[in-house]
Amino acid sequence: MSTLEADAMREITYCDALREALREEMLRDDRVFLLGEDVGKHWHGAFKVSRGLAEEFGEERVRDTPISESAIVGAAIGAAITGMRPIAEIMFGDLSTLAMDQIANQAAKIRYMFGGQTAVPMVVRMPFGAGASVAAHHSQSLEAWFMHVPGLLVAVPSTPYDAKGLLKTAIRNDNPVMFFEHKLLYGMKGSVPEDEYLVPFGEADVKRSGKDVTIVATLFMVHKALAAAEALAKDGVSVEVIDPRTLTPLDTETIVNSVKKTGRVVIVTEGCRTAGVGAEVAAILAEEAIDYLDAPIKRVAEPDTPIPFSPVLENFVIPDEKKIIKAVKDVL
Amino acid sequence: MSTLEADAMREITYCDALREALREEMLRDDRVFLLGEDVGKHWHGAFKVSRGLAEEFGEERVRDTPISESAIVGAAIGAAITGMRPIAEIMFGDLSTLAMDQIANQAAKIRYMFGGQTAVPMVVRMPFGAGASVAAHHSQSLEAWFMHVPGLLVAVPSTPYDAKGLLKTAIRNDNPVMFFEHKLLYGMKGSVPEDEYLVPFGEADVKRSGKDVTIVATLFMVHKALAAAEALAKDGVSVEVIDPRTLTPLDTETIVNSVKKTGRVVIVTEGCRTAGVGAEVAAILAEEAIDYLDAPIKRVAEPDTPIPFSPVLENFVIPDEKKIIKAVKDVL
Amino acid sequence: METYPLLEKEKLKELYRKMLEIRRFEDTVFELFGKNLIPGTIHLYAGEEAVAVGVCANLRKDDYITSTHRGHGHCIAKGAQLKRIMAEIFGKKTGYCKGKGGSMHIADFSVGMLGATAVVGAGIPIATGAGLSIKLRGTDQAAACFFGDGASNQGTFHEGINLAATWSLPVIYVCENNLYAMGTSQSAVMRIKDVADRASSYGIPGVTVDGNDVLAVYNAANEAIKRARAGKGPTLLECKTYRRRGHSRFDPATYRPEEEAEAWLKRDPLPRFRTQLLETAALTLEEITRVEEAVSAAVEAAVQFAMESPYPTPEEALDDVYA
Amino acid sequence: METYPLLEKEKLKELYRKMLEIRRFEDTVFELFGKNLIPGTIHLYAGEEAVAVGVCANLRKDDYITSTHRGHGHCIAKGAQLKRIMAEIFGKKTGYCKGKGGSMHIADFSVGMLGATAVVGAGIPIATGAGLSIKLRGTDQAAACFFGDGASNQGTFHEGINLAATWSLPVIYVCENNLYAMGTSQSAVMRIKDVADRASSYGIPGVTVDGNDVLAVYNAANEAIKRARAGKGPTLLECKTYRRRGHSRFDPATYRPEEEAEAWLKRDPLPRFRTQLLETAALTLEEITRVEEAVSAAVEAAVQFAMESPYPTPEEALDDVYA
Ligand SMILES: Cc1ncc(C[n+]2csc(CCOP(=O)(O)OP(=O)(O)O)c2C)c(N)n1
Ligand SMILES: Cc1ncc(C[n+]2csc(CCOP(=O)(O)OP(=O)(O)O)c2C)c(N)n1
Ligand SMILES: [Mg+2]
Ligand SMILES: [Mg+2]
Repeated sequence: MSTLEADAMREITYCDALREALREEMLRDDRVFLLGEDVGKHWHGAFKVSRGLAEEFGEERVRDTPISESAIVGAAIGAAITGMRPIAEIMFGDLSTLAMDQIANQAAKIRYMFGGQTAVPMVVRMPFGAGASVAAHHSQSLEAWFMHVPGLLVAVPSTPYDAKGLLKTAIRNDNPVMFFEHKLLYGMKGSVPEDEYLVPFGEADVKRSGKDVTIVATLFMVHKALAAAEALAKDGVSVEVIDPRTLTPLDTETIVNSVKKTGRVVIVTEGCRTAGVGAEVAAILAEEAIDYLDAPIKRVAEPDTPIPFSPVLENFVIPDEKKIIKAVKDVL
Repeated sequence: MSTLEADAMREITYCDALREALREEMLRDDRVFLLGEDVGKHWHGAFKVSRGLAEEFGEERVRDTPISESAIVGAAIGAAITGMRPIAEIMFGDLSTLAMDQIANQAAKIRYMFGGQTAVPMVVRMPFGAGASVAAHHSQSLEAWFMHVPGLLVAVPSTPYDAKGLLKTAIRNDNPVMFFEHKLLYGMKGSVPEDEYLVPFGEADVKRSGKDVTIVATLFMVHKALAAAEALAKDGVSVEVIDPRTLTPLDTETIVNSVKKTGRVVIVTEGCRTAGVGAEVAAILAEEAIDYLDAPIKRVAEPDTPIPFSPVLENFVIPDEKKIIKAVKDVL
Repeated sequence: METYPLLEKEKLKELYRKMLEIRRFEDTVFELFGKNLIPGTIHLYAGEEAVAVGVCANLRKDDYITSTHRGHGHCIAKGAQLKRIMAEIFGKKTGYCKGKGGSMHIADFSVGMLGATAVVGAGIPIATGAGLSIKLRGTDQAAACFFGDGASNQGTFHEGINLAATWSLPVIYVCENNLYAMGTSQSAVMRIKDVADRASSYGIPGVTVDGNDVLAVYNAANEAIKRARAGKGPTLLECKTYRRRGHSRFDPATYRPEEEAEAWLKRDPLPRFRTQLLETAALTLEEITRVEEAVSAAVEAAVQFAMESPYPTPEEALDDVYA
Repeated sequence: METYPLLEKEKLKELYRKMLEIRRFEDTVFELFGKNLIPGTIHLYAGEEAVAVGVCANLRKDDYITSTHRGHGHCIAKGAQLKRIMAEIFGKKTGYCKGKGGSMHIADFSVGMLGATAVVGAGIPIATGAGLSIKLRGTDQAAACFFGDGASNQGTFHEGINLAATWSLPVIYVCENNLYAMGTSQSAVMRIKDVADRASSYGIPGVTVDGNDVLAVYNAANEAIKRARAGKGPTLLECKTYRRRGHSRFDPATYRPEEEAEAWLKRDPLPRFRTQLLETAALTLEEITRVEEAVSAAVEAAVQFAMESPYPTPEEALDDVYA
């Protein structure tokens, strides 16, 4: 079931949805615990995702750490390979750079290097994305890096529904999952069922059906793509919006089939353009669907600059409805 | 002038060519100095690139460091923004993960964040690549990550000629340059002029001209591509081999023009396939040359696994002549 | 009251003026932020003025500093212009970084302020590098590196200071220990009381001072910088201090026990130094008042400058990526 | 000779046997490597046997260790099988990691050997995590984390140990100080003599022992592990030792001053312990000889097993990426 069909349900925020996932899984499985900077009772995480959890589960299971990103991820790994199921929070995704060895060389490779003797069931939650005027060190989108690391899974929820369902799946998964949250989505409301559900990895969600152009979009860009699609519909252009929901595994089939149907594709992601997520999607299509493409592939992404502070500048670099509409018109 | 035309010159190894570049630039400019683990007189770098330099320039300018990758890069940055031109060596490129914050958040962004007040003229030299049976932590190729970071330049020399010319250019460049050396190339000999020369950034080298298929290849893969081209020539297939030499800036024009001519392209790189260098090249072609493509784009890369230790396994994952030939035949 | 080396009157006045500039500047930023005139987030230096001012008063213009997310005070203390700092915080084109950096990323290379990083601890090895550069160029400059108690748990602290110690670089590492990293108290994330004790891991001196006493800071920094310039290597200088407000934006800082906060806030470095100046007759009330008036005017002028300055044009976002 | 708690005869024999197993194993690997039978590179533990054996003799099978690029000795000391270690080093399918890991990445989860990392210092926070897991699960297990003097300059050392100290985790951090990191002597990269002194940065005990004296190591580790199991938190245990050969492969280690090398090589932990056993009449010559014969046979059997084992099939490279 897609988020957009779920109109009848209660509406909660992305932030609340994530918290529900954490809480339910902590109730369900004693091995699940949280660690990170200020995730506990004094702050509840920079975006308040863990509000109430330290109070409910105690400080043993909701652990404030020193500002030590390498040790946070390393400790999660050590716990994961000895029977626990840690969920580490890195306060801003940009700071994953400080833990890249632990993420990319240790968590991702331990199972393989050791011939399958162990697994590393852990989740690293990280807020990413631009748009909050917090400049170059707090605004990046680095999904592409993690897609380039075999052994990691990468989840990119765009709605409260997906956020909850994917996070629960991530926690139950036996591999290290890089879980990307977009900082502008935390406050966004959406329908989320009361009953338990999971969103499987590797299943894209068609957030809007259409027949003229396919847009592949992730995270906050899904909403901008939907707005663009709505506007384009008024001009008689029928846009299909596909949200991969996980980048590893990537539901290539749904994307390729959509493009086979529409013959045209625009890929909309944050993160700078070069060697970003859009490059991989474009490459797959160039390999698998080139005969169906009636126009060049278009990528809409951030230009190759750091994210600037001033809203005037920042708005210029973040993809928006207008840029998406222009790209769609370019491929029509 | 391309390496391959330089037959009349003296032959030296890639390692010696790099050393000559370091030495010449250190002689030329007092501000240039080296730092890194065991780059000095006791070891001369893991691959002996700095042999003789500590002896010639002294330990002040060829500095052994503790095993502290973050501090090595951070110190290089601090020196660069206060008037020096440091060359940092990270003993194995896989360990750049330990310095990713300093590289991607500091070196790359300092100029931009500070509104152009300063520049960060430094080089980070790193050996990358598989094939030496040194397993998952000493065999990666992570070029794609650095391409995805605006503010960095990325050089990928495949021959002694290019190695020397690009390194000299890198040292004189005012931006942070990530300089990738392939560990299997150090011992490879090639023609290098006695006279000073530079290889400009952003100019691909056509390592072999052809008309039926374009191969874009980097680093060690250039040589495998050339061998494949040679073999294919015997079957009457004319292959053009393009070596971008720098990935940032990328000479899109030469690649696109070649593909416009041949209509077919195979991209051959190390590094795992997903979201790798090949993805960006494919995406550019899907955007700019789709109407000229007579066949799907093909990427030949490492599969999405860490690099295994046992030679049997490692040979299976590294792209080789056979896989390249197969890919070329697939697009014919 | 301890005794300190006698400072000239002009120097004392300068210390007071700088501290006050920071205080007024920060109070103004807080207000303007509340009025939605400042985008993003802010981390104010109010309460910690004695640290930056006490340290930087020992530095020459050609000496260096590196700074943090809580950096306005460092900029002011090192001699950057209030108006261009304020303009940057507003995201204006006339700001030090043309609006690209904002509150967390101000730099003024013309006064040796090498910039603020918003990655906690990331400035530490960079300061080490500035020290290395000084050593290689053979000048008698020095560098001061500011960071928090929280930052002292980062790997970069360990690597950066060890490297400077190994090479005897002219850097002083100034830990602004305000007892908290966001909502996390120091005691929850390390088993030691004084961060300065970590100096022994690197074989360098570690000194802890009252960071709310500008003369104590001045004095300790003076020693450390003398050592640095003399080629004797780095010092770890810990200054115990306290934020007057929350960590950022609207953080009410309820995690700080009331008695603790009360006790610390009473030790506000500004009135304390003011009283001291008057009691020791170093400055007259009139002189002090004149400083206060001048500072108010300067901060007001800075706000006006920032308000009236243009925003950058959107396309400028594409500039300054490469040299 | 110092006095140590009286160990049972069987325990003493076990210590000697394990040390000898490591020595013979490593000497054999060296030879085989020279004959091009082993791919890649090797970092031998010969000379440092007393450390791994002295520490691991205090550990139960369900306790954990983490290891390094110089890890064969750790594996053997923790109870992994010689033949499967050797097979891994050969890149064979019967190796612990099915040939995927090789010399630098051996693990045997069945005996609590959580694996070797080739990234210097990367195992330190992972050991912290194993300690955290023990604490959360409420068992009385302990974890030992091996790393070198060079590794103690990595940020992970600082972050990983500080975290364990903060949470009082049952981990002992064993610094195998062999005075060099590749060609770099300790004195060239830190200003302190004893790495154990860094413990004070974390408010935990730091102990330095003669790492070539297996009973000294045993004893110090015993204390530390008792503390750990009792919930009193981590210890930093530094064992001074020396490699018998170069860092890796064909490194002739000419950077080590001759007198230094000579003095240290004379203090070889193996003959030293053997003499001690005989002099104190703990074991008879005959008993010792029997151990020596058994070890030789075991190492030979390991080589034979490795030689006769099949390589993995190429396609197996694609397995084990995800669980
Ligand atoms: C490496 C890193 N981790 C986390 C953060 C988020 N963060 C910003 S400020 C801060 C607290 C810093 O504490 P401290 O170093 O004591 O400085 P203070 O804010 O108290 O001046 C944190 C955790 C960050 N910016 N960088
Ligand atoms: C993070 C990192 N930096 C550099 C290297 C290259 N390297 C491998 S072993 C080694 C020396 C390690 O020294 P030490 O920690 O003292 O251990 P030892 O080899 O002496 O046992 C170095 C620099 C590495 N593997 N990892
Ligand atoms: Mg603080
Ligand atoms: Mg060592």
